[in-house]
Amino acid sequence: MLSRRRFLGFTAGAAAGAALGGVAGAGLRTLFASAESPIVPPRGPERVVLSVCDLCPGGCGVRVRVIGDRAVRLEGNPLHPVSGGRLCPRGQAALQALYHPDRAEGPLRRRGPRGDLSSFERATWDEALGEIGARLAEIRAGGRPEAVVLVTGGGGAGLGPRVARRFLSAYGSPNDVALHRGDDAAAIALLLAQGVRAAPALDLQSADYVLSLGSALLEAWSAPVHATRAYGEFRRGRTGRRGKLVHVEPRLSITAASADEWIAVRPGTEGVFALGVAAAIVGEGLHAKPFVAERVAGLEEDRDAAGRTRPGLRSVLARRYRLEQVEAETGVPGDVILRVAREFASAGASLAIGPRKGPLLPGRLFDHLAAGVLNALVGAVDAPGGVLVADDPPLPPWPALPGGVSAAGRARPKLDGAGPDQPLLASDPERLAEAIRAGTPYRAEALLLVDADPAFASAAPETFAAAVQKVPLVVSFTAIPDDTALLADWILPASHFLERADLHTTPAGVPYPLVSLARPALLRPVRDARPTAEVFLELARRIAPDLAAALPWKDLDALLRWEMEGLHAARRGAVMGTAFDEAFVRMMEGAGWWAPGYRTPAELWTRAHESGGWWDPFYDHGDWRRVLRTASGKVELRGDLLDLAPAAPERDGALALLLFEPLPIAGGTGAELPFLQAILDPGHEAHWETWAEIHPETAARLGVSDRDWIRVESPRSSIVARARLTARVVPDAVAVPVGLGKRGGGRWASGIGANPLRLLAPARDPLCGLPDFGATRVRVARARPPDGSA
Amino acid sequence: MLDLERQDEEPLLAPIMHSGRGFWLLAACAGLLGFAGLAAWLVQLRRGLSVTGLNVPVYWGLYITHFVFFIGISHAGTLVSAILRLSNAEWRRPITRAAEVITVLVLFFGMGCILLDLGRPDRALFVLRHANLRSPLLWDVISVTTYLAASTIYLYLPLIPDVALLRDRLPRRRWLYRPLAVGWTGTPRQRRILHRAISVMAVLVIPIAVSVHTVVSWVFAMTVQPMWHSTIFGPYFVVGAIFSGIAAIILAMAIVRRAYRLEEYLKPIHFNNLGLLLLVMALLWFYFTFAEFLTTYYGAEPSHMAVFLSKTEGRFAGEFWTMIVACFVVPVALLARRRTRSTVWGTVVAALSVEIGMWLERFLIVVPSLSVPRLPMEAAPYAPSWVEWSLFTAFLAVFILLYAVFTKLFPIVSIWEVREGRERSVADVARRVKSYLPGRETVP
Amino acid sequence: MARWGMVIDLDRCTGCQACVVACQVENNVPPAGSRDAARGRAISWLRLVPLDGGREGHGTRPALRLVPLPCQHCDLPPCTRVCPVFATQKDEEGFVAQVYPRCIGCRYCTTACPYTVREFNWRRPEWPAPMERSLSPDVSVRPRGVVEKCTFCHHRLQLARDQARVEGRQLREQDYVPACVQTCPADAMAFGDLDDPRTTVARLARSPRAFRLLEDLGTEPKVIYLSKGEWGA
Amino acid sequence: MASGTVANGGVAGASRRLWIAGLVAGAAIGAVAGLTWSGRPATVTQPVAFDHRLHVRDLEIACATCHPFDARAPFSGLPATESCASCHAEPLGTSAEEAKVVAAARSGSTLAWAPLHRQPPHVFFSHRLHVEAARIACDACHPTFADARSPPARVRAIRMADCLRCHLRAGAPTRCTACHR
Repeated sequence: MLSRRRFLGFTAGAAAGAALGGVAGAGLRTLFASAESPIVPPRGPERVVLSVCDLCPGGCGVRVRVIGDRAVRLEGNPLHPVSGGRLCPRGQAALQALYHPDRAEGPLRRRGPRGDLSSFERATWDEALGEIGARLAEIRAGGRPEAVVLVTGGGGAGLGPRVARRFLSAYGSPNDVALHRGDDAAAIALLLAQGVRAAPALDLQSADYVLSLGSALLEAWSAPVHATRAYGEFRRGRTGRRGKLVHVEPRLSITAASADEWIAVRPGTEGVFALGVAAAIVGEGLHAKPFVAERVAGLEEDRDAAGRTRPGLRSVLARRYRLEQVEAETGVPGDVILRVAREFASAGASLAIGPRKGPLLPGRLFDHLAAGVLNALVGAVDAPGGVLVADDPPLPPWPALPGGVSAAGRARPKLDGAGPDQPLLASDPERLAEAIRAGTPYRAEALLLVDADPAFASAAPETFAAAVQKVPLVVSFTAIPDDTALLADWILPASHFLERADLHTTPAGVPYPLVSLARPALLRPVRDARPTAEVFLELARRIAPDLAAALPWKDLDALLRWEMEGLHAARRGAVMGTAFDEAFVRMMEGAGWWAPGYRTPAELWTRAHESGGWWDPFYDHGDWRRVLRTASGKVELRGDLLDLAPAAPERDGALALLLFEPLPIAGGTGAELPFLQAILDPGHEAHWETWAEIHPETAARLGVSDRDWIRVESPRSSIVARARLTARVVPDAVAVPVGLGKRGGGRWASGIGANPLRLLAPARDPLCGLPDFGATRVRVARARPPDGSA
Repeated sequence: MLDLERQDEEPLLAPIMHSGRGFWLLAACAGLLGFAGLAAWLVQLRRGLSVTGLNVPVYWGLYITHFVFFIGISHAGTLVSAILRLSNAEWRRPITRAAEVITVLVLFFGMGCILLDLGRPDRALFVLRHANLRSPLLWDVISVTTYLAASTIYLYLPLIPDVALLRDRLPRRRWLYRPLAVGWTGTPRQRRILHRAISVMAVLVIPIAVSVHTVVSWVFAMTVQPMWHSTIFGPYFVVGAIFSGIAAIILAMAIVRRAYRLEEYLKPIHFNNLGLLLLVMALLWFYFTFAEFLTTYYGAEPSHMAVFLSKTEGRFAGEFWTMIVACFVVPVALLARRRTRSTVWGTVVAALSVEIGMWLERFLIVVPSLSVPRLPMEAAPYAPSWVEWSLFTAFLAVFILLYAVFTKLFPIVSIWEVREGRERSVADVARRVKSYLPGRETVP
Repeated sequence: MARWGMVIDLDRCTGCQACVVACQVENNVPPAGSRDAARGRAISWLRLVPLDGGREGHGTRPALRLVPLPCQHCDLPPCTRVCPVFATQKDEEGFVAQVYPRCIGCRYCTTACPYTVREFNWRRPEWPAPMERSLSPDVSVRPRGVVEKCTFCHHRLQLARDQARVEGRQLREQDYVPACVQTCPADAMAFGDLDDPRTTVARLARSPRAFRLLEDLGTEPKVIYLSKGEWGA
Repeated sequence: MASGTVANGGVAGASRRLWIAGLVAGAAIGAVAGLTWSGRPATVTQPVAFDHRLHVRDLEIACATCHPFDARAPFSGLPATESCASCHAEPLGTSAEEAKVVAAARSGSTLAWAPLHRQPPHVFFSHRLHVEAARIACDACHPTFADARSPPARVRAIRMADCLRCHLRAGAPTRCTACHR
């Protein structure tokens, strides 16, 4: 029985319920629907563009998949001789740099205090170039062009730094300072031994036995993909001829983990170990006697040009590097040293590699010289499987530099004193920083930073940070504002490599001349950024006609055509091609023919752009006049220098600081990209923080447990890091990665980890004047976690 | 006679007639916690399981722990009451219902835990639409639903005469009681049918209950993960379930007794008897635990040992040894001595300790095996988040609230069964006892 | 029908992790932050596992081995049979596939996998603008709350097969390789049909150096590793 | 329960009960509706009321003439204004709709066709393969277009069941990995 009242009640209830339930249900549905990310797929025509990666100096040729106005994928260019169709993790992450949310929107002018991104405000390119150009013109008109300083980083071998440096010379300043590169010490060793100014190139894939003296061969090597490809061949590319890799270092690096043997020497004694091996080889007479007799000088006592007697290396080895001495100094048992010596001398093609540890860590010259001795003793010089020297690509010379105020300026002494004071160094950035800070011998009025972040990635970051603040006009060319850019007056956003045309020359460590070409993958840059090279061309036009005449190209394309026309005129090499093409070109050139596959410059232009570039794959082994340019025409063994082994550290209870550069963040860049932060070290599964490797025995002595926070303190500064207890590092040492601890660098880098470069003692390598990255002693104690850490 | 009975039964009906301040306070608190849980759930729906403490490789945490825990407690009722019924244990009469209600209510929360654990709760019905019968999780779905249905019926059947009583005696809520009483008038035929039905259900419910917890254990045991992949898991889980279930009954009884002044009905002897059962289960539980760990230790398979060590001396050692103390040392110490066992507080402390211990046991089954994966990986330690905890407290609170509401709607002590016991048992038992005695049967 | 498998030569592998990043880029894996990483929430379908065994000593092989670990695409996968809704299945070509629109996110498969290679979307994937522009249209962006894992880049097979069918030819060995294999600088990874004796993978899988991870569990993985070799061998 | 000890019973109590019953029932229905109702499907208005029937049936123009498909793109393209202009550079008839096309072709502006189907990102579907290699007629999946005088404002979504029906019949692959990605 349904009364009216009951029915009404029911209806009202149902209505209210339905409303409530409906709202709740719809709310739930909205919540459920929020599971999907709102993504708009790319639309438009699809194409493939060839470019060159510049996330490290390796310069891998890449293929970019572009859909509409988006670059969606990067792969190695299979025809490119450096990448061979492969890419390293940095190259794979390059799209994260292109689309990084913290790239500078456009030119930024500082309005507030230095060091803070919020002090900057947007400006137009016209304002930026107008103001900077006017100031530079004023300085030049005042007759002080030398007061403008250019600091270039260890970045790519593209046109940006090349044009910048030419600009500076034409402007009239001698202060063209390059930050130290990882290849510096190896290059100086090559200069001393062979008289050639170049980074050595290794013929790894033809070697049978490789003795790596603490090198980062399989990590942040000069051209990592090239080296890793060669390593694969060295291991498994030749049936029945698997190469052996022996790694000597106080720390089990990623390279060491791939080795067949890890020989854990005491910190700083890699070179001593190598000389112990050399002494054993010479002592047992196992060296390549015909080669040594014909091409090596300095093994025996002789007289130099001035008639002074020089001690022969043989006597130095016999006196200073006897087995028991080396055993005591390195901590390696004598039988191991002897066995390595015999294996090294008897293997088909042996190769010793000096301790280049990454783009920022060149290693000590002493150790590189020691590696050179081993190579010389077994004839691994300019031989297959040995140390090669690359020829420069035959690019045309650029228009002459102007005279007048420009020439006068160039004649002034350099602020960094390189050259006269440091004959082996081309630049001395640390001394530059001191000179700018002190204002002597003259004041720096403008500082241009191209791909350089010395306030983070140099041997003296704090000094640089102080120096930068002394300069009235600081301009940083960078994409994501870095530590130094935060201190600058202007941030001029550099375009990403996928946004510009470019031309890269041979990367260090690659034994053949090559020119890689890049086309812009995106027609419009993601942000209001410009290629650095074009900015300098524009500045030249704005400042003075003579400057513009020295850089006469209206844009990058014009410059590229100039270069390619010159290349065509050189009448050698070929466009990049398949392995078959490569073999064909090699065979033809070996027989004295030239088979380029192109006739006109236009044809070279087109075909080089279709393949990735130009190269000359033919290597003429044993062209001694090219590779041995010492006075004697032989490989010089510098017994005099090798007598001066670095002194063993005093036993003061402090630990040796071992720095290393994980490939993802090597060279002080990479931490900006989240995919790279996530893979810092597979051995410790470390990511997103700075860790410090300590031997468990040492840690026990210090009362430190695994994953404790510790303070690593040097006389200069201190950092906080996470302790990782591991037998992968020798006792009485602490190993810390370089590359984290940025102030700038965007959301994924800023404030993550700590920068151990700040700890470095201001020590110099006594043999060449490079910063000594291995001389710092530190103390370690437990600490409170750094701010913002869990 | 009838009046006397009425007077005696007054305390049983009192909670249904009146609700004191205590009840409303409880309802308010529980409701508040329940709403906090609802808020937490909405947060989880919005931001996904990232609001939990779960991670790779600890993909399962509190939600699954609580699923196992609640399902375990659900064995309280039905199984214990069915066993006692079938074995004609006379002392069961005042406690069966209090136990059965736990079962029915807690099963919902067990299933709710699974819903909380789903990354896509909106797709929960896929388990019916796209059921993969090879998945132990689906076996769970089937057996838990069956168990829920069976134990609801099993709760309902003995409720009928009492509902009829309420229908006849209470002026209010006839709309509820009349349909539920299904025309019960207490005729001999109705009684016969009811007794038969209850017996059938009691027989049916036991294998179902055993299967439920066996299947819950198989969710773990059917994988190849260390210290999950074990044949002992089925019986081990069943024992653990009964163990925690009995403890839950003791706690529920103690609270009801105190709150509704049912000292006349729930006497120390009931606690003593349940305490004895709990003691037996504690010993059984320890036996299984010991067997499980000893087997692992002697096998010394590295991946198993890693989990073993994480429990006995590693990251979970604190929880592990607390569990041993709470599940074994404390209850055995309290229950083995008659002096403590025969008191209410003695058994209650033992039961409370067992619940804590069994919660830890569930946690220690779910989490450590996942925390130490076979292939090394940097595993962030699992720490449950506020969302997981507040959902747990919400579940507990709402469970307690619903339990209280039940006591407000139905007598928590079965009136007719107690009455039946009073009327018939003495004679029944006497007859039964005589039948055990040697000599000729002297039954008239 | 092909049986797709992978061979990873640990003698060539240098642990550079190019494969790891290539996988993330290819498959639209969202970038994680430091917080995500610290809480064990960063997604990576392929990671390097440090297997540390034995003691270090002069003149011995380093005990540390870095092993790239994708989904093993087991022939007898422990994960598929526990899925209550058939959201993960092994198909005739050997892929252990995950169907995102079906997955209910119970994470039973993730706990059942002895290799711990299955990942879960704890939250909705996010790309701070303009990073979403780098997403590949070939792979779906997974929603919150579902499990995902290495697919052997089977979307590349879909495309390659499409191309081959349109061109009216058979699929060639080089037509289909996953992103990790394609990028590996040391050429340490090979991919192809294990059942076709002419392929590189089949040849390498027969090597005496071949082994599989956790072989005793009987999962029959289709990722085969080659152990390190000896000098000159 | 809230009303204390004295029971009202009778009509008042019953109506209160029904109110509750209504509330519960309503809430249940409302919740289900709220959960499942996916909003009114968005209708689509095309810039030109294109007459498919005239073009396809009467003039026998192949679909692909105006809907090109890209080699890798999952979508069959929407007509470019140029392809319209290849016939309609000058008016062929007198309709007002055609006049819009001609105007667009002359002014060089684009006709912004609104897509009716969207392919979900987790599905790989190649028009090229189905149309060119498998020779499946367009109307096998898009049956309503050819006979439509004016463009539909919305269409029935194509679901996995639709795909499977055909795949099972034709013996085409039904593995998850064949289409899911």
